[in-house]
Formats: sequence, structure tokens, C-alpha cells
Amino acid sequence: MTVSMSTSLGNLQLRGPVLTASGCAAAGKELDQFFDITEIGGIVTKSIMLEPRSGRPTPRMAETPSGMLNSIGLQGPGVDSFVANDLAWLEQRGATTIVSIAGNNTEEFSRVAARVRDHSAVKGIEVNISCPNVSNRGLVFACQPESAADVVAAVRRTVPSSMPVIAKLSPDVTDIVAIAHAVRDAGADGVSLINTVLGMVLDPQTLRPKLGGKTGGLSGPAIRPIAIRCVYQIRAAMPDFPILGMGGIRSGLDALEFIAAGANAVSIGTAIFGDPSAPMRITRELEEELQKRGFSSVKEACGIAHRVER
Amino acid sequence: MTVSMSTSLGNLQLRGPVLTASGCAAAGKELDQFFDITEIGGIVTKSIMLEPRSGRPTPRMAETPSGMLNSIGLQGPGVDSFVANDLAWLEQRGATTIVSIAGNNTEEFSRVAARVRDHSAVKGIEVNISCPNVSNRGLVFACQPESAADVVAAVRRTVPSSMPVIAKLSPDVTDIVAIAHAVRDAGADGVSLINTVLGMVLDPQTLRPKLGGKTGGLSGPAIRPIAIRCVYQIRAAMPDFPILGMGGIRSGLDALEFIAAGANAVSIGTAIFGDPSAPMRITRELEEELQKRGFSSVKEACGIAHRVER
Amino acid sequence: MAVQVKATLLSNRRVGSYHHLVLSGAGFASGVRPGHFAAIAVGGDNTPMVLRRAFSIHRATEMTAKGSVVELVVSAHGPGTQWLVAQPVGAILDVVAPLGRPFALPRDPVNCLLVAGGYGSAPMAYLAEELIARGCQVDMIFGASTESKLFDTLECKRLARYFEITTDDGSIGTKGRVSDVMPEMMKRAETAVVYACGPMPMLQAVAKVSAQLGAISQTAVEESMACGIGVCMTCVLPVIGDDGVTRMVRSCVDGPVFRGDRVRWDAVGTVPSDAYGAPQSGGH
Amino acid sequence: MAVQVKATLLSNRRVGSYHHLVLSGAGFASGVRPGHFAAIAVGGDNTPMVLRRAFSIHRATEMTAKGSVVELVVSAHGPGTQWLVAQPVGAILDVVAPLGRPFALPRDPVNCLLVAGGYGSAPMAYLAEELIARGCQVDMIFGASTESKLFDTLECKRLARYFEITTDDGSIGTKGRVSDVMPEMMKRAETAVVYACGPMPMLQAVAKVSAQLGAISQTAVEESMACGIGVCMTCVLPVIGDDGVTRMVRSCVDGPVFRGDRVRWDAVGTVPSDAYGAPQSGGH
Ligand SMILES: Cc1cc2nc3c(=O)[nH]c(=O)nc-3n(C[C@H](O)[C@H](O)[C@H](O)COP(=O)(O)OP(=O)(O)OC[C@H]3O[C@@H](n4cnc5c(N)ncnc54)[C@H](O)[C@@H]3O)c2cc1C
Ligand SMILES: Cc1cc2nc3c(=O)[nH]c(=O)nc-3n(C[C@H](O)[C@H](O)[C@H](O)COP(=O)(O)OP(=O)(O)OC[C@H]3O[C@@H](n4cnc5c(N)ncnc54)[C@H](O)[C@@H]3O)c2cc1C
Ligand SMILES: Cc1cc2nc3c(=O)[nH]c(=O)nc-3n(C[C@H](O)[C@H](O)[C@H](O)COP(=O)(O)O)c2cc1C
Ligand SMILES: Cc1cc2nc3c(=O)[nH]c(=O)nc-3n(C[C@H](O)[C@H](O)[C@H](O)COP(=O)(O)O)c2cc1C
Ligand code: FES
Ligand code: FES
Repeated sequence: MTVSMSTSLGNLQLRGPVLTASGCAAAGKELDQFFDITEIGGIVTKSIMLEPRSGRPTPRMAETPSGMLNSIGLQGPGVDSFVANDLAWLEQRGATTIVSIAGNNTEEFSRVAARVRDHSAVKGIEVNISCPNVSNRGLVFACQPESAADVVAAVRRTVPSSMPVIAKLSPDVTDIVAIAHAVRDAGADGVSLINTVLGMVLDPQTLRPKLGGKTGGLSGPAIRPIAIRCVYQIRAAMPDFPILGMGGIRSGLDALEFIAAGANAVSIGTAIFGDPSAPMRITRELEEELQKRGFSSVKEACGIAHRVER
Repeated sequence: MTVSMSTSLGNLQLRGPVLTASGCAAAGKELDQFFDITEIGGIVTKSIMLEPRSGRPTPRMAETPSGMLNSIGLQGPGVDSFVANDLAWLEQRGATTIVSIAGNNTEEFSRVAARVRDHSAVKGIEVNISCPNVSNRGLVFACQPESAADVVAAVRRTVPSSMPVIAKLSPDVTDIVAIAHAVRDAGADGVSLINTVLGMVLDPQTLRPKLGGKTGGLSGPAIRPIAIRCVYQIRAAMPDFPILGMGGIRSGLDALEFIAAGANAVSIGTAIFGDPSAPMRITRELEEELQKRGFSSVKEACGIAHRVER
Repeated sequence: MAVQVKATLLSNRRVGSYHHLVLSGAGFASGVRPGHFAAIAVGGDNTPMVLRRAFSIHRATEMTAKGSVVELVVSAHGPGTQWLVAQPVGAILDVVAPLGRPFALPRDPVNCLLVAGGYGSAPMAYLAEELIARGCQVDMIFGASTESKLFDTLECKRLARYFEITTDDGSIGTKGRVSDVMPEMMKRAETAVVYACGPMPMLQAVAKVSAQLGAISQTAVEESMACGIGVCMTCVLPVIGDDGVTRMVRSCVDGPVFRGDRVRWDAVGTVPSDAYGAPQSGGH
Repeated sequence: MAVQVKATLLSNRRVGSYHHLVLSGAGFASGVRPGHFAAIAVGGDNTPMVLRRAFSIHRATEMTAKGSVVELVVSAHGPGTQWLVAQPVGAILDVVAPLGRPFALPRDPVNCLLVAGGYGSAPMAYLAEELIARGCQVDMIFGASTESKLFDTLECKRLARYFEITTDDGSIGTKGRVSDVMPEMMKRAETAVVYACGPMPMLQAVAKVSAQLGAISQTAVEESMACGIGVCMTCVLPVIGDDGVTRMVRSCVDGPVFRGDRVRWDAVGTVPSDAYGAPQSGGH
């Protein structure tokens, strides 16, 4: 029996439930060496800002037990160059593309959204309100319901209602369910869960923060239990709200765990660094895991952890 | 050159900077088989409540990448039995004892504190306002500055001012510095950082939450970067506030990382499960790490990550 | 009292579906009784596995102060046990032993039935010898899903008066479960005490049949353990005390062996509402 | 174009302080030029190490479509490299190669000086052969903290016209740094192009001396890399482009080899305020 791997995030139809995570696949080109990027669910591009941006000082990463910290700081070429080069390439290549956008304020988010909304390659927008690699925690819009809602509402007003807008949330909050409600009420069509967890390591030689940016974002299998908890909490509170799940997925079984907890699709981040074919491999492994358990489709498994008896 | 290993948490003098973490050493007796518990900095006992308590259903633990989840749910014999058996044993044994207390409401915290305050074995009180293994997130008092302050103020009023009161905080908050300020203003003599991070895993067979309590607390090396970040944040914001640091410490170098980030002393939790001699081993390793770097005392290394040039 | 030792792997031999490991170290065989277990750190120096793995002690031999030997039977189940069975002879393992409360031995020479499921037979030969030394009659029933998952049958057959095998697939012995053949065996053998080690559902069935036939049962349970030494409270199950009160007791220090009629088998995995300290209303 | 292959470890030999690894796999030697690197997954199936480790390719030989060989020189630095050098012959390793931009070779037959620090000599024999094949004169300076941290000196001595060694402790060659002996060597050898591979401070000194003496330098930098394939932006350093603008460029795909006069050595580890996209006020 074949398993139907198609899924959807709101009105965004996806041929498969496995996408790349923003910032871990650039704009797909490099990964296309290792597998056909049009065969996975989609590419979520590195968060793009209005202006070119140099990012934070190096070192920008530290490996940690079963994870890593990064403090990239949203380095990127600015949205004009992104549209001219990356989006053009993605369109020509025919990959399902979700553009992740970021901004220093609500207006910047809108302006970036306005630049990409009409591009025919763009199938959805992920609004990164949760990047921890900013100089000021006040810029992590996803830390407060009000600022999260403001940004999402502005993006929602900017793009056509047919364009899915997914808000990417931070786990570094007291009540993630409240944030999810706020962004839904502001017009988000779904949430991405989770961005990295704020962390730090010291250099054993200097005993100073190892990262140039001092703090960084923790990702990888270490944070998977936190991510699963967030997905489960939001799915329990909002039974029909689309969820793109991520955080430490390394295998098809990990992906299944997210889907069972309530994710409609998943993104692969850090695992790509260890295995550039991970999104494709995980797609295949997930199909096997579903098949082994007698599921006929991804959709059938979605949220099954919440059902009382199977 | 020998390194002076003594340290202090407020007015609590400790012969060494390495203690056990609450819930990971019971009341010290079992560990005394593996090393002399009077030789380490101290024993922080399992959080004790007013009444006997059965805890949560099993399974109560799941191993995760470089960590584990637990959902013990504060099982314990109640404070009367604790005083009669555990404190009596600790006193007779001569171990430096910090009693961790918990309660379902402010009054219960006070009543538990009142039962242990006059016991001569008790050198300090750790107020566990951050256990994630409760049926209601509202019971994680450390999630809100007000409820955190209420509990701490009540305990502070109950015990003599000479008795150090340390508030144990949760990392699962938007702004841990605000919580630390709140408990300091309420009379805490210091903070313990961090309790476990709320997490979940599903059972790969049943695709339902693996733990009886569904969610659990994530501990172990996986969370160390989060803990270091919290210690660093609080030390940066409150240069002289005593910090007992914990979260994934497995070696003397890990302990040094906490001390450099600003901890005055550290607690060893999950590492004990993998190595019951861990607190003693880590004490020795820490001494070596300090010596290698030319420190003459623990105190000299404390907070060094914040100093501009060494 | 348990000790923590660096033990050397003297031998690692595949036996059916299992691996038989022989470890040599200082002091860790001293005081070992049948039913004790050992906890081993897995994964080596740089591992994501933070917890020890527990194994029944198959045999323990104290030789010199420095040279005692402990034998285990390991089923390669997940990453930790897979790592363990892949260790070469000469590997150094961090072992804590002996742990737990062993099987209680009868004061009088009575008829004993030893029931094992899968690797649950690991401690049985050792137990049988102790019982025989006390003048007991020893009979045995070993069950498994299939023939390769039986361990030590030759040795045990030699020690037992009556010896039976059941397998789920009928590949050897009677097709079925150990509890299916217990009643007849117990009648024939006039069993007074049943000793059992194996999966929880088997233990529950064994305890039930034993009680029905008026025998005492001693069951060695297998609960997930984080510490194995009594400090963490993960390994609890509801057990009725001498005072009739059900408590959530630690299987690592108060067990793993419990009297079968004292374990609230139906309630394992829950906290019965009449348990000591159970949530009264609204829960914890 | 890089490929990801399961390679077999054909040989693992200790050489001084290093290990010389020979790997066999499909297609990963094709297109390799001196200066390319390989990225290897470390730690095996169940490991806490989530990132690959990068190594300069020492030699690459394409044989059949299935049987190409890549050689590396590994210094056991931390847990990842310690695991790697402990792998037995026959081990299967997950390798991505070739990665990065190799050394640019001169069009004309000029005098080239190859400067290496520690395992930075790994690609030098290979590079020397390519240069010699183009009619270049090749001279070399190898430096290390101590004698055992020199690699491939015999082979390279054979290839070089002038060959010098420096060590920090004076255990062999001149006591001192490569940059100490460079000026004299470059004058004697009339060096036009300097190729360098080694630690960052050495590269900075090499670039400086080269510039002072009017030579072009090609430096292979070593920045921490999370992905090695250009998708993560961890491995950046400030490099001046043809347009005179400083950009934070990825050393894994735009490097690891850069012209020494283009790297803003003093600013490595920072984002210079005149860099493209640098924070204007208040910062990011
Ligand atoms: C008292 C006792 C005696 C045991 N005796 C034996 C024996 O003689 N031979 C043998 O092969 N096995 C025995 N086991 C089971 C053995 O401990 C598990 O198979 C082993 O822990 C699995 O580890 P893993 O890494 O392979 O599997 P994983 O499933 O990856 O383990 C993940 C976590 O769950 C725990 N866990 C998984 N399965 C079990 C289980 N069945 N029981 C307890 N904890 C588990 C592990 O300890 C670990 O912490 C015994 C268990 C207990 C508690
Ligand atoms: C382009 C390039 C070529 C290299 N060539 C060689 C070579 O030929 N031979 C050799 O022995 N080593 C080489 N290195 C260095 C090698 O990659 C590191 O020594 C190795 O990654 C250390 O891993 P570890 O687990 O042993 O150490 P750890 O310090 O535990 O590593 C932790 C993390 O930091 C990174 N890291 C640590 N040290 C370095 C370093 N010096 N450079 C880059 N990343 C580092 C690791 O990749 C890992 O992600 C090269 C590095 C680069 C970038
Ligand atoms: C190097 C790196 C860069 C990242 N950049 C971004 C980014 O630009 N935008 C964003 O929304 N998330 C970014 N993330 C977060 C990931 O998209 C993902 O949410 C997180 O890493 C958890 O997933 P993982 O554990 O699979 O990596 C980045 C993560 C890493 C490791
Ligand atoms: C099994 C277990 C039980 C715990 N019980 C308590 C407790 O009763 N009270 C408390 O304050 N913290 C408790 N904790 C949290 C630890 O004290 C510690 O804060 C946390 O585990 C992080 O440290 P670690 O990574 O070294 O374990 C418990 C942790 C574990 C793993
Ligand atoms: S396993 Fe920790 S108390 Fe039993
Ligand atoms: S290492 Fe990822 S971009 Fe260079």
C-alpha cells in the first residue's frame, strides 16, 4: 500500500510533508547538488530583510551536546538581490518556495512582504518574529503577544489573502499558546514551531562567551522534546490551526513524532549540516514509518497523539 | 599551589562549590555508598511538601538526546516523615544540608518552611517554585513575577533572617531577569538556576505521550547552553546576587563554565544517574581545571566571563 | 552495599538471541544474591545516552579482592544494549553492583517453581542452586516468543526436577504462555513458592495463577530506571505494604523482587486513588 | 560539484602527531584540485556530535567510477577527530567532497613559495606537483610547534628547490616562525606567488610578508564551519571584493582559499563597520 504523502498548511498544498528550515538551506541551490529539491515538500528560504545585512561577528557557532548554537544574525543580501537571484533561480528550478521574512520593525516586515508577494515562485510567507540573534531581546517580536500580532497583522494586510502567512514562534516564552492565539487573531494562517532556544556557551580557554554574538540559538536533537511539547500544546489548544513543526528532526521517526503531536508538515534544519541529503532521506524514512504502522496518508497520522484511543 | 574551594551563597558558607541537585540525590543516604557526602559542598534534598505525595503515574522518564525527561511529580513522604528520618540522618551524618521545599500554595510553602527552619541540620532553604511536573501550569509559581514573589516573601517571613532562602527559577519564561528581580525584592538571598525545561516525547510504538504525566522536565547536557545563558543573564543584571547554577553539568570543566558565567556554586543532577560518584568526581576535576588556569580560589573565577579583560 | 567499579570485559559470546557477558572487577560480586542486578554506563566517553542500563546478574563469583566476576545476559534491544553487546573483549565498563533486593529464599525446604520469560531466565540457574542447597525441590518453566529467545535451558534442565518450555510460536516446547502450563505443573510438583522473572504481563499472570493455587510468588519486576540506586523516584509501582497500605515504591531499592500478591498489577502505570499520598481532588 | 558518499577506510596510519587516512569511495575524487576539502560525519550512528568535520584533501586519485581514493591528514584535536583517528580499517565513513575553492594556479611558470603550518602541509605536495607540471619553480617553508607536528617533509623536500623548516621549540630546523624565514627565502627564490595553509595568525603573517615583498599570496583559511556547503553562514570572514567593498563571505564556498591581500586579517572575528550590510547605528 502506498502512503499519500501530500499535506497542506492552510490553503498551501504541499507534495510532501518535509521542508527545509529557514537558515539551514539558504535558497536551496547548494542542496540541489545532493538531491532534487523539487522532490521534497518545499524550501523555506533563509530569512530575508529589506536591506543587505552583514550579520554578527564570528565565531558564529558552537557544537553542544546533541545540538549547536548559532549566532548568524540574519546575514543576507537584502530583498532586492534575493528576488533577482534566489527567487529567480527557485522559480526556474520549479521548487515549492516559502519565503521567510524578517525586519527590524513592523514596517520593514511589510515592505519585505510587499517585495515578494507578487512573485510567482512564492507559495507562502513565513514571518520570522522569533530570531534570537538580535542585539535587543525587544526585537524578538514573538516574545510578546502584542508585538507578535502587530507584525503578523501588518504582513497580512500587505499580502493577498490567498497567500498563506505562517508566523514562526519562539519557545522562549512563558505561554506559547497565548502567542499562537495572538498571531491567529492577527490573521496568521498557521505557525512554525519552533525557532531556536536562547543559549550560551563559554570558550574553555578564554572562559568568555564563545560566540561573537555572546548568546546564540540552540538547535538540533537536544531541543526536540521542547519542540514536541510546543507542537502538542498548540495542537491541543487549537485543533485546526496549521502547524509547521521543527526542532531537532534527524530521522523519519522524529518527523513522525512531530506529525503525531500535531504538525501538518515539518522542517529540517540542523540535520542538514550533518547530512545534506537529510530532507530527502527523512521523506523516505517517514513514508516507511507511516507504512509500517498502516497509515494510508500523512493526514491520517496528523495529531494522532491527541486521540483518545487509536 | 592549592586552590581554595570554599565558596558562599549569601551568608551560607560552603566547604566546596559542588552540591547535589534537588530530586537527584534523595536525601544523600544512597550516595553515601559511593563517596563521603560530607566532603562535597552540600546536599540539596528532594523537594519536600507538607503532606505525603504519590507523584505522577509511570512511565516517569524517557531518555532523550544528551538528556532525559522526568515526570516524577514531587513524590515524597511529607515533611513530618522527612524531618524524622531524612533530616535526622543528615544531621547525624554531618552533611551540609539545604532543604528544598515545595507547596501547592503560598501557605503550604510557609508551613513546610516552618517545620524545617529550626532544625539544626538545615543550613539553607531552596524554594522550588519551578517544578514543571504539576497538573496546572499555574502552579509553576516561577512563571510570573507576582506569584514567585508571593511564595518567596511568605517563606522569608517564616524563617529567621539568618537562614538563607534561595529561589529556584524556571527557564520557561519570557524574561528570567524580571523573575529574579521579583524574588530578590521579595527577600530571596539568591537564586538556583535552572530547573528543568518543559518537554515531551511520544512513544514510537503508540505515538502517544511516553510519560504518564504527558509532559516532563528536560535535564542533562542538552540544556546546559540554556542554563549557562540564564546564569550569565542574571549575573550581568545583578552583579552581587548569589547564584546556585545547574543544568547538564557532567564534568569539572562544565562546572567551571557555570562559575565563570557567574554561579557561586553548582548543583549536579542528572549526571548522578549516569555516575553516582559524580559530585565528588566533579569537585576534584573542578579543582584541577582551576589549578591549570592559575586560579587560587573558586571565588576568583566566579563571574570571570563578564570581566572585560582577564 | 553497591560499589562502582571499572570492570574488564573478559568474554562476550552470542547465545541464541542474547549475548553472555563476563566481567571482571573489584568487589562487585561480593554479597551478590540471585535477583540482584547491575547497572552499566553505556555509549563510551562521548555519548548522548545519559543513563545506565540495568541487567539481572546471571552469576557472580568472588575470587580474590581484586578479581571477582559478574556475568550478565544482554538482549540487544535499543542503542544502549546494542553498544554494550558490540564491546570487544578487554573493554573497560563502568558497573554499579549489586543493586536491588534479591529473591527471598524460603527458610524450609519446600517445592519451588522457577518461571522465566525470555532473558528472565538469566538469574534462574543461580537461584536454583541456592534453593537446592537449602534442600528445596526445584522445577522450572521457561517461556519465550521463539526458541532463540530462551537462555540457559541446558544448564537449567540439569538442575530442575520438572522442566517445561513454552514458546509463542511453538518452535520448541508447548505453544503458548508459561501461565498456560503453570497450573498443571504446580499441581504435579506441589509447588509452595513460585519465583518469576520476565516481562510485566507475564509476572502478572504468574502472580495470579500462583495465588489461585495457593502458592507464594516472588516476582522480579522490570520498570524503567533512571538511577537504579534509589535517588530519583522514576521506577515506582503500586505495592501493598505489610500495613495494607498501597505505596508507590521504588523497584530499584525496594525491589526488583516483590511478593506477587503485593503488587497492584492492574494499577501498574497509574497511581491508584487509594495509594499513600495520592491526589485527593484536582490532582497534583 | 560535491558528492556525498559512503567511503571505506582503506588505511589509517599514524605519522608523527597526525593520522594519515586513505578513503575509497565513488566519485568523490573527481574534480579535486589542491586546496579542496572534505567534510566527514563523525561519531557514528548514535552520537551527540551533529556537525561534520572539515579536512584538506591531501591527495585524490580517480581510478574507476567506483574506486576513487581520497587521502587526508588528521590531527586528533577534540572528540570528533579523536573518534575519526580511532576508526579501524574497513570502517564506513560518510564523506562530502570535494568542497570549497581550490588554490588558483598561475597561468605562467613563476616562482612559487609554499608555506605550511602544522597539518597545513597536507595539500602541499599535491599542489607542488601541479605547479611543477606547469613549469613553476617550487620552494617551501614548513613550520610547526615541534618536529612531530610536521607532515610530509620527506616527500616535499624531494619536490622543492629550496626547503626550510621552522619549529617553535627548535626541535628541528630554525627556531621560530615561518614568517621569520620568509623574507630571506623569498629574496633568494625570487618568489612571485606564495601559497599558504595553516593557522590564521600564520596566514596573516604570511600575507603581510608576501605583500611587503611584492608577491601575491593565496591563503587557505580555517574558520569554524557548521555545514561546509554554503547554506548556513557560520564560516564568514571579511574579504575585500574586486569592487573594493568588504563583504562577510563564506569560507566554505567562496574559500577556503582567498588572496591574502583581500582578507581583512585584523578584522577577522569582527564585522568591520565599512562591511557591506554592517550595522549602521545601534547594531542588529
Ligand atoms: C531490574 C532490571 C533487570 C533487567 N535485566 C535485564 C537482563 O538481564 N537482560 C537484558 O537484556 N535486559 C534486562 N533489563 C532490561 C534492560 O535494562 C533494557 O533492555 C535496557 O535498558 C534497554 O536499553 P537500550 O538503550 O537498549 O534501549 P532504549 O529503549 O533506547 O532505552 C532507553 C531508556 O529506556 C530504558 N529502558 C528501555 N527498555 C527498558 C526495559 N525493558 N526495562 C527497563 N528500562 C528500559 C533504558 O534503560 C534507557 O534509559 C533489565 C531491566 C531492569 C529494570
Ligand atoms: C577548510 C578546513 C580544512 C581543515 N583541514 C584540516 C586538516 O587537513 N587536518 C586537520 O587535522 N584538521 C583540519 N581542519 C580542522 C578540523 O576541521 C578541526 O580540527 C576539527 O573540526 C575539530 O573537530 P573536533 O571534534 O576534534 O574538535 P572540537 O573542538 O570538539 O570541535 C567542535 C566544533 O568546532 C569545530 N572546530 C574545532 N576546531 C576547528 C578548527 N580548527 N577549524 C574548523 N572548525 C573547528 C568542529 O568542526 C566542531 O564543529 C580543517 C578545518 C577547515 C575549516
Ligand atoms: C545556522 C542556523 C540559522 C538559522 N537561521 C534562521 C533564519 O534565518 N530564520 C529562521 O526563521 N530560523 C532560522 N534558524 C532556525 C531554524 O529554522 C529552526 O527553527 C531551528 O534551528 C530548529 O530546527 P532544527 O533543530 O532542525 O535546526 C536557523 C537555525 C540555524 C541552526
Ligand atoms: C528525576 C529528577 C527529579 C527532580 N526533582 C526535582 C525536585 O524535586 N525539586 C527541584 O527543585 N528540582 C528537581 N529536579 C531538577 C534538578 O534539580 C535540576 O534543576 C535539573 O535537573 C537540571 O540539572 P541537571 O541537568 O544537572 O539534572 C529534578 C530533576 C530530575 C532529573
Ligand atoms: S531508578 Fe531511581 S529511584 Fe529507582
Ligand atoms: S559552513 Fe555553512 S556556509 Fe560555510
